[in-house]
Amino acid sequence: MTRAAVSSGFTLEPQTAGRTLEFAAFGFPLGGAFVVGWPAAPGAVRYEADDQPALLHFAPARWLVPQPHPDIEALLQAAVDAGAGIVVDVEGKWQPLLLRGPGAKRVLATAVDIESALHERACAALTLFDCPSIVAACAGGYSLWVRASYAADFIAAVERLGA
Amino acid sequence: MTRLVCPFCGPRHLREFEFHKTLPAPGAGEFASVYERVDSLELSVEHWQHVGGCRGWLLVRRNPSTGAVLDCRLVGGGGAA
Amino acid sequence: MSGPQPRYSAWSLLRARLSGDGYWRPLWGGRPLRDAYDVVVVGAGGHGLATAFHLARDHGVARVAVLEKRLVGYGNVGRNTTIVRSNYLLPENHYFYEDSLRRWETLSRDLNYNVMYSPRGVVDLALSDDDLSGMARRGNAMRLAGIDCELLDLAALERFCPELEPRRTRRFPIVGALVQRRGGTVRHDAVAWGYARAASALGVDIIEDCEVTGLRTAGGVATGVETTRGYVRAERVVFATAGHTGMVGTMLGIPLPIETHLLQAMVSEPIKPLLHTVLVYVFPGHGETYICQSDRGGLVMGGHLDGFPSYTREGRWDRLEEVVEGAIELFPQIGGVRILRQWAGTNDMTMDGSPIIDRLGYDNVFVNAGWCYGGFKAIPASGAACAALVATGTAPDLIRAFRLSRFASGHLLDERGGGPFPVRL
Amino acid sequence: MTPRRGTRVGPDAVRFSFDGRTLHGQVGDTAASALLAAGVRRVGRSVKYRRLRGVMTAGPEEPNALFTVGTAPAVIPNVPAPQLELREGMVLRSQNRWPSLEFDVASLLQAGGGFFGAGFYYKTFIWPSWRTYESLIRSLAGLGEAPGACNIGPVAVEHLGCDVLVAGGGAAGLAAARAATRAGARVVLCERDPVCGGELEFEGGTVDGRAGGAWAETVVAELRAAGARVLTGTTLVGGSGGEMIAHAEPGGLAGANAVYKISPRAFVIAMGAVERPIAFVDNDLPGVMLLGAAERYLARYGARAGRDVVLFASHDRVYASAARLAAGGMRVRAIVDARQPDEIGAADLRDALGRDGTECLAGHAVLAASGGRAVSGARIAPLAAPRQARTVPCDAILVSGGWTPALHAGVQEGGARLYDPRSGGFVAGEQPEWRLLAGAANGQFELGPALADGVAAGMRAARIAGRQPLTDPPPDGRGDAAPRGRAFWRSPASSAEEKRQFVDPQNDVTVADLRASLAEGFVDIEHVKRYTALGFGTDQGRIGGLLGAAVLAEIRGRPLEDVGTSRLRPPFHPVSMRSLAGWRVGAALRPARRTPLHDWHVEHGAVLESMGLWMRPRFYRANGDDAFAAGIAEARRVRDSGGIADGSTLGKIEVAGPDAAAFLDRLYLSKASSIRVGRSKYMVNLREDGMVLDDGIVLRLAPDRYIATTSSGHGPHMLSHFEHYRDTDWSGRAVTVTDVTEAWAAIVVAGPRSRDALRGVLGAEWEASLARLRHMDFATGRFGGRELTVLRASFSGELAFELHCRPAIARPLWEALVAAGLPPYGLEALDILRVEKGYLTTAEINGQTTPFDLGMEGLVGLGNDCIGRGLLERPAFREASRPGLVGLRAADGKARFLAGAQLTDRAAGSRPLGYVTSSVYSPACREWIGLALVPRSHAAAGALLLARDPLREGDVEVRVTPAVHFDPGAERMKS
Repeated sequence: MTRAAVSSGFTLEPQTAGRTLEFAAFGFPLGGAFVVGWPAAPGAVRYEADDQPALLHFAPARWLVPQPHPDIEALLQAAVDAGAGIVVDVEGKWQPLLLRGPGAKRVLATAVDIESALHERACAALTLFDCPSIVAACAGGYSLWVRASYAADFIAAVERLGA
Repeated sequence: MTRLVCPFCGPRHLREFEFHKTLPAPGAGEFASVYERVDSLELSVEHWQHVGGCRGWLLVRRNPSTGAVLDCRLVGGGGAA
Repeated sequence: MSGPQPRYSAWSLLRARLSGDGYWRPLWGGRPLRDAYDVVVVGAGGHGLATAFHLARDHGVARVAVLEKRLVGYGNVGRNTTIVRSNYLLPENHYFYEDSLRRWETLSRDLNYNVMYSPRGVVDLALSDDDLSGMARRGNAMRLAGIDCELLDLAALERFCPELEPRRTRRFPIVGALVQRRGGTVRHDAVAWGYARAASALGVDIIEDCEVTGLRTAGGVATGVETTRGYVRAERVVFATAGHTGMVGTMLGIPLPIETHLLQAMVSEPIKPLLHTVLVYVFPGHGETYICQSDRGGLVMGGHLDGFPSYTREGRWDRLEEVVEGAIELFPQIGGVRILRQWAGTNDMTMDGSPIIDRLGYDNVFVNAGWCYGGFKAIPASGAACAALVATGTAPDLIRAFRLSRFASGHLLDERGGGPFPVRL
Repeated sequence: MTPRRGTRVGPDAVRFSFDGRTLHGQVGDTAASALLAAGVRRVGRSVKYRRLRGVMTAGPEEPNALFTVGTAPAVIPNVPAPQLELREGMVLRSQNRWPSLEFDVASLLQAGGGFFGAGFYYKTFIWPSWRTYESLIRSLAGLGEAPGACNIGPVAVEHLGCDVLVAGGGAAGLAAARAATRAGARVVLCERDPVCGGELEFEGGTVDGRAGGAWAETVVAELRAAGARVLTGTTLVGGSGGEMIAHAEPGGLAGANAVYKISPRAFVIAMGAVERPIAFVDNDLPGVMLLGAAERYLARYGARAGRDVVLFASHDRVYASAARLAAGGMRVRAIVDARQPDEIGAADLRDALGRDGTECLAGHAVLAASGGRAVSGARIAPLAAPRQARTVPCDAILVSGGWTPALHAGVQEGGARLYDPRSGGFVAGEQPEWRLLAGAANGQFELGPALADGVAAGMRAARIAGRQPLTDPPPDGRGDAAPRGRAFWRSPASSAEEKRQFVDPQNDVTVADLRASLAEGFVDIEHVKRYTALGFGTDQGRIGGLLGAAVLAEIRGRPLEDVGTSRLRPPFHPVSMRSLAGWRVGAALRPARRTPLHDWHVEHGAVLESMGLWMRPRFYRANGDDAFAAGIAEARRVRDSGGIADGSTLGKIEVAGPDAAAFLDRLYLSKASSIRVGRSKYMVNLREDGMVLDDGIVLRLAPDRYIATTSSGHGPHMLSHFEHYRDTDWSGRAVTVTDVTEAWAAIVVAGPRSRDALRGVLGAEWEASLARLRHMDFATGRFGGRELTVLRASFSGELAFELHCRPAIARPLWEALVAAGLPPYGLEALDILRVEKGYLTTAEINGQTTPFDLGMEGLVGLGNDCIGRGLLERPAFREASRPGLVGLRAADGKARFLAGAQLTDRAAGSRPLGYVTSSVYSPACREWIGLALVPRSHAAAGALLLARDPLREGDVEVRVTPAVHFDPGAERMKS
């Protein structure tokens, strides 16, 4: 897909989807296995050194792992070994996109009250232009993961705003 | 006024939530659970799902005469985390 | 207040004109609440009033009272989108609703009150071949039962409703339609008033501001009702309180297969005639719109239930938006027309989507309930059949399937196949 | 002519046309102000009696001056002239008249006025039927033109979270917004007018020593500097569930350019008040106007409502208004005050007015407006002696019966309403904790107290939002004295004259109508409203609602408090449908879901079909011009050699964890726990009531890991169903449910050549697996570096495989298969193939069928205690009248019969027994075949039935066959 640069001060860049995991724990609230290294609070995100969201607590007892780094994989494996949950490889389920620029927030505000949704949260699962999505704040804007089957229409909806 | 605050996601628009059913009285048999409803002007105990958000299932207690939400927690355990 | 109104005729209109004020009388009421009745009907909505009318007219029941918590016609009979039709799939439903539609055709004359039955057609739009064969299944069943309907391809739909421009590019293209030409609209308030006037003329006592608060029983038989105006003895009691039947169940300690939901409707500012039929448009993603234009010129619209139990009578805004999304997808030209008013009714939603007319808990207590979306159009048939059940003790064939025991026995009347989830599409 | 001067007009001319006549206004004018200034007094007719009408108000509540704007087809009807900003070349037309405003044929009906009163239609047009008259009556009704097109552009929607929302930017609203902002709250202020200030703009008062308008500008600047959003030209229209909706419809034309969805923590309603008319005879004549409107036209636009005017009111503020009108060059002939001398204040003003020649009359009323087609005088008399009437010549009668707080927003979602003896109307009562009222909306009509009320509300709102406001002294406002008055509703009139005392002008509701309504037993205000149409107009009852209730109270001899007013319904202002739809229009009505192969399908001539939100190929144009021909060609090729289809829309749910097997056992009619790893099983779910809910294949990947597939249409619902049981009954157990629908593309490879082609495409590493796979086995491995699962399963009856692959390799894999000689087929062919084999889809699993109906007794007999199993035991489900699944063919082996045909026995007039669920032309059988549901009594193979299709095909004699039409031994599948 091509980069969509539009006139209202935002860019939407589809990213290449790589290996993507979801970790689902067997219970919520969470047990002791989630103490160290886990973003355990609702909407909490563990960022990597490059400021990329690496472990997103987007739903109760459920984390998105966009590009599993070795240390995150180790963390997941430890939790699995402890019998706390399971890992599902969901490669292809989520289309990652980067929405950036001064107009980025306004784009999302067209669809939802983004400020409230991310109030005291680093990420949120929500519905953007009727498309199931996960949003996380990142440098200069937002990292988005949109359900892949909806992605084309999501992009079209955003691009319409820049027309 | 019906406004749901998802224990996981915080306050969200009602459009994101889907009502499933009102709950039977405790101990109701299978037929009663599926078909019978005990109506009340003050209290309705319901299952909802936050389909447009975290997809968590919610146990909601509402006043159907005013719409006021008295309580909203995750069915699987835990109130506001 | 004195006797009933004169019959409406050219003669009486002229006399009224000549005699000035004081010629017309109150349409109903004027008699006090008595101690005892043969039949007490609870609820002066369409069903209660029609039941009382038929008890008096068809069965000669002398002492009938209709007790109403608030006002004649204050509930759903005055809050719906005025559509009448009999285009149902299941024979138990289409025969019943067809009986009703036939009564609508002559109701103005039968009641001597113009209820403005307007057979402008009801059109269900099909968005896929599967939709269309589902409609064919329904339409064929209707035709074999002697009920009018036609399946329209795009060319025929274009002729029937050119303003729709059925071939226009749409997110969900229209592929055809099922039309029932005798379906249409009726002026809703007039139905309540017409029945009240006619019943009152037959001697039925219509008592407003009289809430029934309890049922008194002795030896397994109901003996009367407690009301805010005191105890009233009754040989038989009929609850015709659709929208609040769940609370009747609670009052009697009988759980019912009913959830109470809100259904909203809305109307635009009046414009000159634009739409000459009734259109029903259900599209994926929980969208639903039905739209027609009232004789006053307002575009009247409705959609799906608000989606959760409610007694608030206040609709959710996003549902209003959703209905309008559908309306302007059908008719982009009305984008600049403004919505004037939104309101909501409280619906009995049963666990199979079909009504209940049956005894309730006692041999002499009856319930006329569970009308889901179909209450308004059912009024004439419901009143006649319910009156027959109450008067004779035997359910007429027309409503035999509407019994309460069907849920336990499995003789369900699940028209749309949705199961015991009134909200789910 | 020198240009008019006003706060809102500039000197430059704007040309427009009204009813074909070219006129000129000035930049900033509204249609109403320009027409007033141009001396055009008659601007429309009423809907029922077609009476000539003039501009009555200066706001959106205008009942009379509604125009159809633009040229056909893209007209916008019913635009209130006071809201409509003039644009160069604008085309306006008056409404409710034919052929012209000045001469209207239907106005002749006025002669029969007595007939057309309330309730007329219910008594008439019964014979022969309403339909006979309906189209004529409809064409007479209906206000503005029906648009033939809509040119409204995109609507910008913005969701705003904030601490405090203030609706209304008049004195109180500004004070509230400032107080809340100073307390540190994030504030959104919306104001209907293009500028804030409300009455400060013309009232001439001062705030903190500055002119009102200047003060308003300062406050707006302060708010903006502090980060508050000040949305002018933006009207609060409704909302629910804590989200309030405001629309900006620029220039007064329907169609917002912006819609705001505001979720505040506290909400201050400061939407002012609406001036009330007074009922007197012919009070609808052009030239009768609300006093406040005349003031606004003068101050804002320099437009005079008349040269010689009579004022009619019952409060003290009328004297200040008179002074301002006089200063603006209007001759105030008389001020008619319905109160007695001892009730009247403002002595100084009255003296001054008297010196300038204004007659100040106490205890008097305007009995009637005189004039044929516009006001030429006011008929005035002492209330004590109505017969001593005299006529004061004038060209306008300016009326003010007091003010009613704008309550609309304050009575929704738990807001109460209270009678307020001070204003003679209703004010808001108890409110939900997050909602407050301030200023005139709260019954505070005097500037000083309104400002103080605003500050108090702003501080309270900030506190509700969790801020700690500092004490903020209210601004010092000095304006008109308190209106101090007594509600006065109507002048005395004879009963004949009551037919011309209008309480609700747009719908021609008169005092006589109210009386008629009462006489016929419509006494309660809700009944009166429905019977007379009182308050049903585009002004939403703002003009006539309270007046009607008050007159009703007077006639009934009851206090207004007891009579009440009818319930105010949303929206708070009429709002265009285009604005309501926001961005959900056209292609964006609902999103489309696309498979990873979507682009390939489009590039290769697929005709797509919506299936729920999914887009799926129906057929490929290369195979035929229409679905019928192409479907047959594609299906034939699958049976002859092979083909591929995109099955990616199938729902896929990964169920994992130590308790996964037990969990699935509960969800399916047969046991998942008995599936061996590497095997799969066709499984069926029941709904809680015992009906079949869905079917699909369940794959066991590992002892604690399964993938359950669902039908495409049921995918989202099945996921919720799984999640529900996982979170409720299975809460705390070690099982998880994950939607992996998009994580796996699915390519169906079917046909005798499928295995060979696959061998070639997948290569040597798959050779052994492919050879080993039995029916319902699967193998996992890799292709193109990504995961691939090959499941041997068939929905066509052919040797077939489902390739579940990562989306990234879907297209290369698909293209390789095409290159290997397996052409694609679409839904049409899919349907043919599955009907030939008697497989089920939603046509059979339609929510009305039990497993018994669908021939699944065997599965039920396994005795697994799954959801829905208990209620399946209900007696009706075992009756012989229940449907059973059968096959059908035409008795003559040729005739066509279609899905949706009803099935009867062959006796004439028989009732339907069942119906055709699916039908196709089968290339394999070379005839029409179908599936049907008919009672077991008629389900014996060979039984003859009639497929009756009066809607389309007529009657066809059909023969019952086994549901499997083709290859009953399933030899091909096993090959």
